[in-house]
Amino acid sequence: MVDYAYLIPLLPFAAAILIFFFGRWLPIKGAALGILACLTSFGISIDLLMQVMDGTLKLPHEIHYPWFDVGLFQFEWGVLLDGPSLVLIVAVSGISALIQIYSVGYMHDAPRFKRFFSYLSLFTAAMLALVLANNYLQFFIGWEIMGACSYFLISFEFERDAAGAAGNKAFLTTRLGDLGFYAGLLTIFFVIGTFNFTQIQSHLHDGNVSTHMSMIIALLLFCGTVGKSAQFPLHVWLPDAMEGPTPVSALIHAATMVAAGVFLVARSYGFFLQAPQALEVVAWVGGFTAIFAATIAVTADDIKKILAYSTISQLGYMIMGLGVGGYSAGLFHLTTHAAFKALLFLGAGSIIHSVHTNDIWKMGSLSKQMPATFWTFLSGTLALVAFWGTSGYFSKEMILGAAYSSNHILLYIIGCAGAFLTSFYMTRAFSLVFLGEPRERDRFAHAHESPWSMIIPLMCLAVPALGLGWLMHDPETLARFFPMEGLKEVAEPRWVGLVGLGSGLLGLVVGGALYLGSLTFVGQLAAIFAPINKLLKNKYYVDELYWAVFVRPTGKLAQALSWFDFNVVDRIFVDGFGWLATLWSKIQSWFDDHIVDGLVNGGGWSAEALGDMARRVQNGFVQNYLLVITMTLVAMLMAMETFVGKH
Amino acid sequence: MLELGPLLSRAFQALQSWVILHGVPPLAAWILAKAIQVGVLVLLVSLVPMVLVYAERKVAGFMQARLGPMNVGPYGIFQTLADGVKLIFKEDIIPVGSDRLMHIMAPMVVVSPVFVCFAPVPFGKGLIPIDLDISVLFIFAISGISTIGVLMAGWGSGNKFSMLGGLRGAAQLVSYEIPRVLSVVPVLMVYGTLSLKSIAMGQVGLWHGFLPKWFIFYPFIGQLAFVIFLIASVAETNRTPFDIPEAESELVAGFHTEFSGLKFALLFLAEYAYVFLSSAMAVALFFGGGDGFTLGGWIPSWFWFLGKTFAIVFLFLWFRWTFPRLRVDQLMQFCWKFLLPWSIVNVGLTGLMILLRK
Amino acid sequence: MTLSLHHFLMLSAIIFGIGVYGALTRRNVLGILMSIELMFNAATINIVAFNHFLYPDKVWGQGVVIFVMTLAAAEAVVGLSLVLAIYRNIKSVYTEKLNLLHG
Amino acid sequence: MERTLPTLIFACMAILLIGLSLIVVTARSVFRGAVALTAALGVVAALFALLGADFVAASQLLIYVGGIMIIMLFVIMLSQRPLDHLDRQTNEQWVWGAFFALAISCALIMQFRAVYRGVFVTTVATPTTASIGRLLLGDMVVPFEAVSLVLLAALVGAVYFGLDGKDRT
Repeated sequence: MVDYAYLIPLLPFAAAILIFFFGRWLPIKGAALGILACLTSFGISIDLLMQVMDGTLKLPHEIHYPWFDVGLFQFEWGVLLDGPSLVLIVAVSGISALIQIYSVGYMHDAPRFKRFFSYLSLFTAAMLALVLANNYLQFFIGWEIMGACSYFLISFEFERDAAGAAGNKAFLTTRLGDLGFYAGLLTIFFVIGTFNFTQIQSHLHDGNVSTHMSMIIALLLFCGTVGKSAQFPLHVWLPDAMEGPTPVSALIHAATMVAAGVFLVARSYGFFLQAPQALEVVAWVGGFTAIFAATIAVTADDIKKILAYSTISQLGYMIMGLGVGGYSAGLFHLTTHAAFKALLFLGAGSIIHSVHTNDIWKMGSLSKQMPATFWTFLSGTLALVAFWGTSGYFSKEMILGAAYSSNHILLYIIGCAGAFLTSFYMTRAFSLVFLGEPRERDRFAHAHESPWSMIIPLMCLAVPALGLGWLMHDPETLARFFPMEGLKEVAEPRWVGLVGLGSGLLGLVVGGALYLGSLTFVGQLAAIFAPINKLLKNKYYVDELYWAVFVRPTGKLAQALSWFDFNVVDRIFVDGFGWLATLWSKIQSWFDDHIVDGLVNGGGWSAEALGDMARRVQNGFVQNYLLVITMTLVAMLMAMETFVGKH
Repeated sequence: MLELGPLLSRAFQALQSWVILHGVPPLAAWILAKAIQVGVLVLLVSLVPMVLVYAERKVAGFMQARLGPMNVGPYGIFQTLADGVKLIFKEDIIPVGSDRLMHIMAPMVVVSPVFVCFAPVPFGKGLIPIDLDISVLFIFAISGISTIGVLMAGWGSGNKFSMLGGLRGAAQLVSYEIPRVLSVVPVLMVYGTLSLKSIAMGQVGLWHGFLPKWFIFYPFIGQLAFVIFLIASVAETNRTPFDIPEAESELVAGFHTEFSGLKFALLFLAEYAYVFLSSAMAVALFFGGGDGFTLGGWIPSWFWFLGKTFAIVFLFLWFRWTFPRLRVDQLMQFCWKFLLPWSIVNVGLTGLMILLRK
Repeated sequence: MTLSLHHFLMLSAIIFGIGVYGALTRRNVLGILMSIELMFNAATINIVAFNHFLYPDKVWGQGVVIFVMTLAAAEAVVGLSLVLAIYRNIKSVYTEKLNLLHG
Repeated sequence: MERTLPTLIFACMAILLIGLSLIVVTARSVFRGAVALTAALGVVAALFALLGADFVAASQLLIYVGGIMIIMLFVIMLSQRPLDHLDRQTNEQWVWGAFFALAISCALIMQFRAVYRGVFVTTVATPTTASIGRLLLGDMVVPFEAVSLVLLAALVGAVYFGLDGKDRT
């Protein structure tokens, strides 16, 4: 069965193509095909997992096929099946299948239905290809297809300007990170000469790569992660990306695409291990992002924005976990987060579907109307706030433990504070949405439970959200799935985890006390802390800062250049020469009229020459440009003849 | 016993050794030998059209229930000769405002490729001027040059009707070239060679004791290929029903309006020589070349070849006096929407057949 | 005197130079296209000559020439249809009329 | 004879080719230039035949003379006006152009003379069609397909540009 592992990304890919071209004639406009493909991939993945579990398949397992040759370099494509990729393909294909089932209900009367499913399938295929890639080139291809798909999907409802703008923003922001990633790839190829993970790993192991080079490569690759996983300076796109349909948010911006960035760090961990400074950078960026995004989420009013900021924050946790040496902790949290964040987003989608608003202040007391959504959302929330026994509890505790045991006390404190904030804002959102009094009677009266096709995925996701931690939390399983040589994980004191849990519970209590009680008190509190509130509401003014620092100056620069072009180049060079020419001819004509007739020809000639010179600055005459090219060619040939030609 | 091939080659060798014996340097002897070959070929290609013109007028006459030329010689057989003499002595007019060089060169460019094209045609056993490995491709390639001549004639006449005729003619020739080449591809696939001689050799023999192994008798593909080849060849030679470029009633005779005298004669000669060439190619490709099935031993192969060729020439003449002229858009649509798809289908079918027979 | 590789290469160099001259100096767009065809052919002479003299038992060079021809055909077709489109718009095929992009 | 004849043929063809190429780039009438180019391409085909590349020679004739040049002449006939051949056909930079073209030629010739002088071949040319076919559909099949795609794209593009503005929808 493992020889068919390449089918895992291929099936959704084929489904995407088929749906795009022939979706009109397929059952449920092609959605059935996409779901079937994903389920098959999921089945294969589960089968592989079972084989690994009963020991018939040894990890890591690599399959490669020749792809193309450039000179002496052979490129190949292939499948690298190891612990992280196995866990991720199970998660991605499973979650994607559930989300597609959910979307059938959610999107049933949306325009461009079939295209939506085609994009979803293509996206899943790209993510699976990325996860299974055995080299950076294939990884990069999957990465970029995902970027393009996220653009399509975020701006799926492109009739609204906001959606289009959000798509652009997501695409351009992640592109900024991709630039670093790309430079990193080039550096890797330049230094090591291969893209294959295993070979790179062995080169690193043999010490063929200097520490400085490792650091450069690691930091460049981390740029990609920062873009894709929405870490601090480039996090701005993710909240805006909530303009896409909710299943899209669940698929791309919670469970899979942002995970690609974390996965990149995991795949390149060899480089990071060789360069502790780079690892330090990673840890601090992650930690800062975790607390930074959590504070913003506290004041957000849009349920999807809250979840988006919580995603950024949780990604920050993972990055921090990887940065402090908790390789397995980070990947574990990645897995659990994929499950419960998809659940939360789908739950939010169900709520939005029912009450037709995103604003949590317009909801309230929905537990009565939507019991199934309520219970599943509750389980997702508990997992997110790391309530004891849920999957989030184990993974977050491991990250905090790793931070503590690697002597990053400050990061540990930040993590605990983040846990407190997470509980707080989730309790706030949960209370305002499901509990308390209905604030808008009309909406409340019209709220209804979602159709079965949406409820069933929620229930399916609630199971791993609650129970996944029990399956995987013991160290042997983790070491089996997330092995990393040269990294020792120290057991931390018991109280470390308890403090984390405690701060989470404290958040729950505080949040509950505030938002289940009188909301007027909350209002007063907000009035007291008005400046902070305003700062948070405006997301620390990062967008405005970017606007002022990058976008505006670029525009200004363009304006200045165009002004220069119009006024200086045109006026001084072209018009100026023209004016000079005119002046000169005027003098000449005066000369001619009054003194000598014979000089007129000379004057005319000079005027022509001057005009000609002016024109030559930018003459739009193709063959002239060609002439310059030819001159260069001649120069190069001459140089060759002089320096190389002497055989 | 009447085979010309061995006879000629023996005579030729005798001549060559005699010449070398008398102290002529080998290079000169070689050039002389080639010159004799070329001379024979040119003579043949120049004479055949005269016969064809006579045949055409006779056929036309019979089809229209009249006698055709009767006065010059017995049954008018010297009519073409007389016409030729008349054309030679006619005034050679070069219109004012034309591109003189192009005008003069056009008939030469049209006519000279024909002579070259006959070089690899196997007229019979041992009667092949040059046995090229790529003779089919060679003939198609060289005959394409004539199109340039048509354009030159259209441009060089300085006359808008000629120009339109030239444009139409070139468009038609280029378009029909494609199905023509593609229709031959099945033959090449079946026999696995580009040499006309080898193709003709491959068709010797009988199926089930009575049916000659000619390509035309391959079920479906043979007939389809031949029909497409024939239609495209008729179009390539600008004959009715595809004579749009020289339609007298529409374009005052198209690109050769302004040509007179010997130049007109050359254009005319080219047309008939191409008819003959196409027929000869059809014989070599589809009708077994010089193969005379059961009667092969009695009648020499060159006679078979010429006989079959003239039978196909008769088809050309028959077409001309039977079908009305097509409109220019019908002409193009027929080529691109009927002939081309079917010739491609034919190639596919042939591939299938070869696969199945393996 | 026997033919050597450099004879062919020198001939192709001359033809290439003529092509360059044409591309640089013809006013007519069609003239430029024709000069480009000349340069293509100079290159193909080179390739076939190298094939013949250096690797007489292989045909890779000839295969490449087939590609060059095909691409030349594609280039000519697109170029010529562009010329026609230009001619329809500005009624001229002279390059100095095609300077809509000048400063 | 076997050694001098090819040299003789090559000399004739070289002179012819250079002369025709010069006509191509200097003729006042573009039509004449195109006809000269056609002839030059024919001579190149003959050179290919001399080099033992029979299939390529025939293809050269079929594609260039039978296809490209006819379209070229077509466009010339459609786009030239009656008195165009009286216009100047070279632009003002012809001196510089000539200088640099000459420079390129000289540089290349010097290089070729230095490196490839005296490379001879003795093998007899054999038919190449079958081996080219095997090459194109074997080792070169990917570029072959790619080129066919390029051709398709060129075709579509040409049709699009050929349409009148009002037909483009």
